Amino acid sequence: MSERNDFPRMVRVAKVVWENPSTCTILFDERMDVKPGQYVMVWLPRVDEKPMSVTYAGGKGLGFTALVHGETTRKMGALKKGDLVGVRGPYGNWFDFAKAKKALLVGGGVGVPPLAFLAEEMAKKGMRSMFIMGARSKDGLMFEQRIGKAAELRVCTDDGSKGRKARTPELVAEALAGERFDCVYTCGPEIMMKKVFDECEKRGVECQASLERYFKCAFGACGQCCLDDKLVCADGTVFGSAFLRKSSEFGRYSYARTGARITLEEWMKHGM
Amino acid sequence: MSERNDFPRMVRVAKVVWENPSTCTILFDERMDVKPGQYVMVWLPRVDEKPMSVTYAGGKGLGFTALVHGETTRKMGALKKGDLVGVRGPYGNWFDFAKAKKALLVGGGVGVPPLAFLAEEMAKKGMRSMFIMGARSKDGLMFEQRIGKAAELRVCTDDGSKGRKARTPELVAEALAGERFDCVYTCGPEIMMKKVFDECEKRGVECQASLERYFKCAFGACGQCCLDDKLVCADGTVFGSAFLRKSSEFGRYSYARTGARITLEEWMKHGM
Amino acid sequence: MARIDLSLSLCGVKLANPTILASGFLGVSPFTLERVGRCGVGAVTMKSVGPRPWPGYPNPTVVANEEFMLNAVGLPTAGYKNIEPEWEGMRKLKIPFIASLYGTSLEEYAEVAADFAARKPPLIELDLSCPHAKKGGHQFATNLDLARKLVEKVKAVTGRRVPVFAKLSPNCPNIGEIAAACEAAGADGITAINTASAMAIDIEAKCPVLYNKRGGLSGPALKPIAVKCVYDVYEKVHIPIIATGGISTGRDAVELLMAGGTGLGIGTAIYLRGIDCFEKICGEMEAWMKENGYTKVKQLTGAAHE
Amino acid sequence: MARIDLSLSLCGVKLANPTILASGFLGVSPFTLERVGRCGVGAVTMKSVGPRPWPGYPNPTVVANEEFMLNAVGLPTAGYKNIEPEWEGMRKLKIPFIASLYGTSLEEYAEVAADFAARKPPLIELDLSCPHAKKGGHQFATNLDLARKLVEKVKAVTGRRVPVFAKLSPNCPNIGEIAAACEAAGADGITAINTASAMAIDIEAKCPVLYNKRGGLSGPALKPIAVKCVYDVYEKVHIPIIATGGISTGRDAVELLMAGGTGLGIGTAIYLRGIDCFEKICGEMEAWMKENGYTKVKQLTGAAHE
Ligand SMILES: Cc1cc2nc3c(=O)[nH]c(=O)nc-3n(C[C@H](O)[C@H](O)[C@H](O)COP(=O)(O)OP(=O)(O)OC[C@H]3O[C@@H](n4cnc5c(N)ncnc54)[C@H](O)[C@@H]3O)c2cc1C
Ligand SMILES: Cc1cc2nc3c(=O)[nH]c(=O)nc-3n(C[C@H](O)[C@H](O)[C@H](O)COP(=O)(O)OP(=O)(O)OC[C@H]3O[C@@H](n4cnc5c(N)ncnc54)[C@H](O)[C@@H]3O)c2cc1C
Ligand SMILES: Cc1cc2nc3c(=O)[nH]c(=O)nc-3n(C[C@H](O)[C@H](O)[C@H](O)COP(=O)(O)O)c2cc1C
Ligand SMILES: Cc1cc2nc3c(=O)[nH]c(=O)nc-3n(C[C@H](O)[C@H](O)[C@H](O)COP(=O)(O)O)c2cc1C
Ligand code: FES
Ligand code: FES
Repeated sequence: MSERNDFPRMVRVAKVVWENPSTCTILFDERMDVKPGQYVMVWLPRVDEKPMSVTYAGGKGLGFTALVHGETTRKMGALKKGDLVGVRGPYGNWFDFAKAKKALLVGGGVGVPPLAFLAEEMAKKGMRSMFIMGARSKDGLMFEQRIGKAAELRVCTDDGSKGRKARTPELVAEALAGERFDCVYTCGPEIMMKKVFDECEKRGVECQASLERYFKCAFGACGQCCLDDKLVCADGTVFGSAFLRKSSEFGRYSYARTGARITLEEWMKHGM
Repeated sequence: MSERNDFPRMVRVAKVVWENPSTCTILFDERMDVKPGQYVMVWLPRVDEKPMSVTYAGGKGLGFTALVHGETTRKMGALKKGDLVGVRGPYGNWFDFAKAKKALLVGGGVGVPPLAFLAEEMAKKGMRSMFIMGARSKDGLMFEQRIGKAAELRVCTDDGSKGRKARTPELVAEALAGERFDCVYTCGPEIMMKKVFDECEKRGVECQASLERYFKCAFGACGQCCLDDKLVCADGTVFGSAFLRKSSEFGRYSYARTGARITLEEWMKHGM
Repeated sequence: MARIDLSLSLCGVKLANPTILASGFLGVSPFTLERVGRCGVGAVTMKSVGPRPWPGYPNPTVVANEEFMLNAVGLPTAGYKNIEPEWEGMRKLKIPFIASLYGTSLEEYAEVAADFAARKPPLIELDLSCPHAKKGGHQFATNLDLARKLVEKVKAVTGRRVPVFAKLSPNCPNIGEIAAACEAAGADGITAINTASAMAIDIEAKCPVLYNKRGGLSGPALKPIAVKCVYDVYEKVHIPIIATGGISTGRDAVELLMAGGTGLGIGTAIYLRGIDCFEKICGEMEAWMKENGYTKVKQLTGAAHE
Repeated sequence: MARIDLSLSLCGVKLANPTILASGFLGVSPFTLERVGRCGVGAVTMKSVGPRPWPGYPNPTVVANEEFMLNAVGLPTAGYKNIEPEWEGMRKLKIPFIASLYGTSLEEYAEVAADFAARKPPLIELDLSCPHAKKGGHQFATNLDLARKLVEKVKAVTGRRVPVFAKLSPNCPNIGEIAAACEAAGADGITAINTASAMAIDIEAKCPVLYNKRGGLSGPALKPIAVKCVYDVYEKVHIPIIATGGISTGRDAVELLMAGGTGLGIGTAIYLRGIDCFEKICGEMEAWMKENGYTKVKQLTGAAHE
């Protein structure tokens, strides 16, 4: 009867793959039509429901990749084949690469998974992109092989344990100085993305950033995920330079679960 | 969104035609796919909602014909062009004449309208049927011209004011004695229909009778219109000989609005 | 593969499966109830019987669409003194029946209940939300004290002979507590829920569609309310619950069982899926149970409370 | 052809049309409220603000399908002392706004209301059905005495400066009487209704979908309940009503106006039809009014009571 259904649907875990000591990919035998940059709401019954970017979709089944840190992601990390998990979505818009010829992808930490998916989709279309991956240390890197097959991969870590000892914005500045890119696609901590965006602005290169806020409904009704007059859950999560440029909140403010506006630093420290 | 909708829909009266001093046809500019024998629930806001057999459907618009006697039908008789009336339906099964070659139609009083519709549909299929119409007096007759065009019409009145001074079952007995009919279709007071059915049984001719009970839902849920284990509103209103033969209530009992089982005589006298 | 067992016992009454025809549907004559019995239902409930003959409201009394049914039939009744043929028909049924009754005062409930109990039906159900009761609708099912007094009074006349279920209304903030009061007063089971107060207005006609203006909402739109009410009641009582409201598929049935139902009242599904909805729903439940490793329907009752 | 006039006055506050963003939708920041303002809405309601910071419940907090939305957001709030930026943003809006507040005790309501009134918003709305109030849910909106006391206490601190609307709950048998008690206590208007208590259970997960288990039903399934409640309230009070619940089309809007609404609260329609649902609904209302010979929206209020 219903056309839209935004109740979670329970699906069985097909496989759990650890990408690094603190990051795991949960895969389901599910076909879902998802574009890179879209996400699903993942429900662990009696625990919580969280937005997770889609890492794999289509023939390979559905998958997302979680950084295990808080209570819910810890429980995600403990999932076993056959366990039931609730999923609704996919939600949000996606990285638009219809017009891009040469793309630069910039992923930080657990922002890498959706970009790995994007790099693969670009490769399928015959595009060879550059991928800058950053993490605190080598233990935070992931999908190096997978990305390596689809793009030219450059790695950096804060502590230099692998790749360049640098932060991604530095590598972005270098890359943009060296080559002409049509568009920079980025996902990672917002403070990093703000810096990446600033580099793009200096060079006059279009940027698409996938943003995070605290999500409740995921379909643009409750208003929790607001960013200026946008709803990150439904108008985003991917925003282009035109919006990022005039945004008064991007890189600065987020909203706590209470609804209070807080600085991004507070958000990062205390969460919501 | 909804597929089924059994709420009344307000439609405007296009025309009111008086068929005789106490019977009027209400016509609407409405296309509705209706088969002869089906009925609609007609709602006069703030007054009542009543089942009414469909007299006209298709290209000519939708119409029903009411005998003006009680409060609601009196108000139906007072309807004017442009007035709003609620309609839901069509409901019920219909007279089945797919296999009949020669048919006898027997209408008493306000049972005539659905049979007039039936005679026309039969004529369209090239069937020439016989139509026996009965009424108390000539003032109760209706659709003589209309039926005359579609069938061989025989008229009788209780008082002999027009046609034969006789009751319909007598004319039925004569007709069945004189000619071979595949099926007898009847609508009118149930006591008359019982007699018509008995004549059919004597001759071994199939009979289809359109029955009435007090209706509420009209879609087979409330149970008010029960006749043995059938629901007249949805399983009927047309029942064939196989059922009529074994029915313990046909021609005998009805159910008052209170739910009490009462004899047909009581039903006729006090209504529900 | 283990056989699926849908059978259960409701206060000692054995049902082949948990589906029960809800009161007010097809219950005017025993012939139609018998027909429902042939459609795989576990038990049937009579249309509620009141103290005196009453015709109910004029039409429209029942309207519906795919989302909900709205009715203000108005509890028509021949009166308990005039239903001898129905009792006769009921006793011939091959499945258990539930005798539903109502009054408009404590005394009337007791009066009808005494007569009912003397006839020893398998189960009695008290419809506590009578829309034309003297002192305004739902008074008995939405007032803790009245509900308690009523059940006490009824149990005083019915004694231990017949199990009595109290049928409650969603139109209150505290159905769990009301159910607990009924249990304390001696109720043997709870039926939850009756319809929710509702109305539809035809905007072209500029007036409510139902003759009585206000009516009761049933069907799919009622289900989330029913689930919550059954869940509330299950938390507060130890007696069985006939979970009722918006069940039209096997999945709905499982949901209401998990909320706390032992039996399942089903009405509006007849409109949506036909009289054989009982068979269909049982088939779907069975298939779901098989797929999910359940063998007995009892395993589902209250499962969402763990 | 006469021009259609959708404008109205709500306790002296002028609205270009009767559609009002219901509390709890898109009201976290003034930026999104401003955006709703650009979508043809007549007025917007803030997300309800409470006495102290409170994060609400964990997810799932909002789920939905085409028939209904279910939420247990749990009234998250930064607390009235921490919303200076919001007040600032509100004052810049080109359309009127309604400042919604709640407490968990009479004292807290008065505390927040006093602060609100001092800021002179166009209208104040008291959310009387707080699902995590100390003494159990809905206590204020479902108890005649509490509702009266609460409105009295609030009006004592707000005085005549700002009109106060009491937002009522459908989870009671007597919303009309409760509304009348609020009017007697000085309420300037009634908002009817908040969500109906409901629950959904995921049968594979064997537990309620919402983290808080119980939640509030809104959207199309709520409409027949809302129509009835608004009709009840209109019969009992003389103050204006913001009719709320399940409005998603122009026809729904007309239905709730005819039931007795002066303003129209709209929330779940955003999910069903997008943020521009306000524009769409107004367009449909206008078209319907034209076709049916109405020129002023005021002609519709209460029309079904004639
Ligand atoms: C669109 C989107 C896509 C995301 N994709 C991924 C992903 O692919 N992999 C991944 O590991 N993480 C992803 N996240 C972040 C992830 O949802 C949270 O970090 C995660 O829920 C934290 O859960 P926790 O139990 O580990 O920690 P918690 O202790 O519950 O929270 C830690 C922090 O996570 C954030 N968070 C928690 N709940 C939510 C919520 N409902 N919505 C948004 N942020 C929240 C807050 O900053 C919080 O302080 C995504 C977030 C968004 C908005
Ligand atoms: C399937 C069906 C088709 C019908 N078709 C026609 C028709 O084409 N023309 C026509 O004039 N009449 C028809 N009737 C009968 C008609 O519905 C009633 O006679 C009419 O409603 C009486 O209304 P009233 O206001 O004149 O009288 P009332 O005083 O209201 O009732 C007079 C009698 O009509 C019968 N009746 C009243 N309400 C109903 C109801 N809801 N359901 C069934 N019977 C009722 C009862 O016997 C009652 O005693 C049909 C009935 C049925 C069941
Ligand atoms: C037309 C109709 C008549 C009803 N009559 C009664 C009744 O007489 N007694 C009663 O207790 N409940 C009555 N009910 C309520 C139902 O028994 C049931 O509680 C309600 O319809 C919810 O279940 P459903 O959604 O499966 O229909 C009636 C409901 C409808 C729709
Ligand atoms: C997610 C969500 C949050 C809500 N938050 C509030 C709130 O904070 N205060 C309030 O008075 N009502 C709140 N409500 C109730 C709505 O304002 C409204 O009364 C209800 O949703 C019915 O209207 P609708 O069917 O148009 O959505 C909320 C509803 C939803 C769905
Ligand atoms: S999470 Fe609800 S609007 Fe974005
Ligand atoms: S009128 Fe309701 S079942 Fe026939």
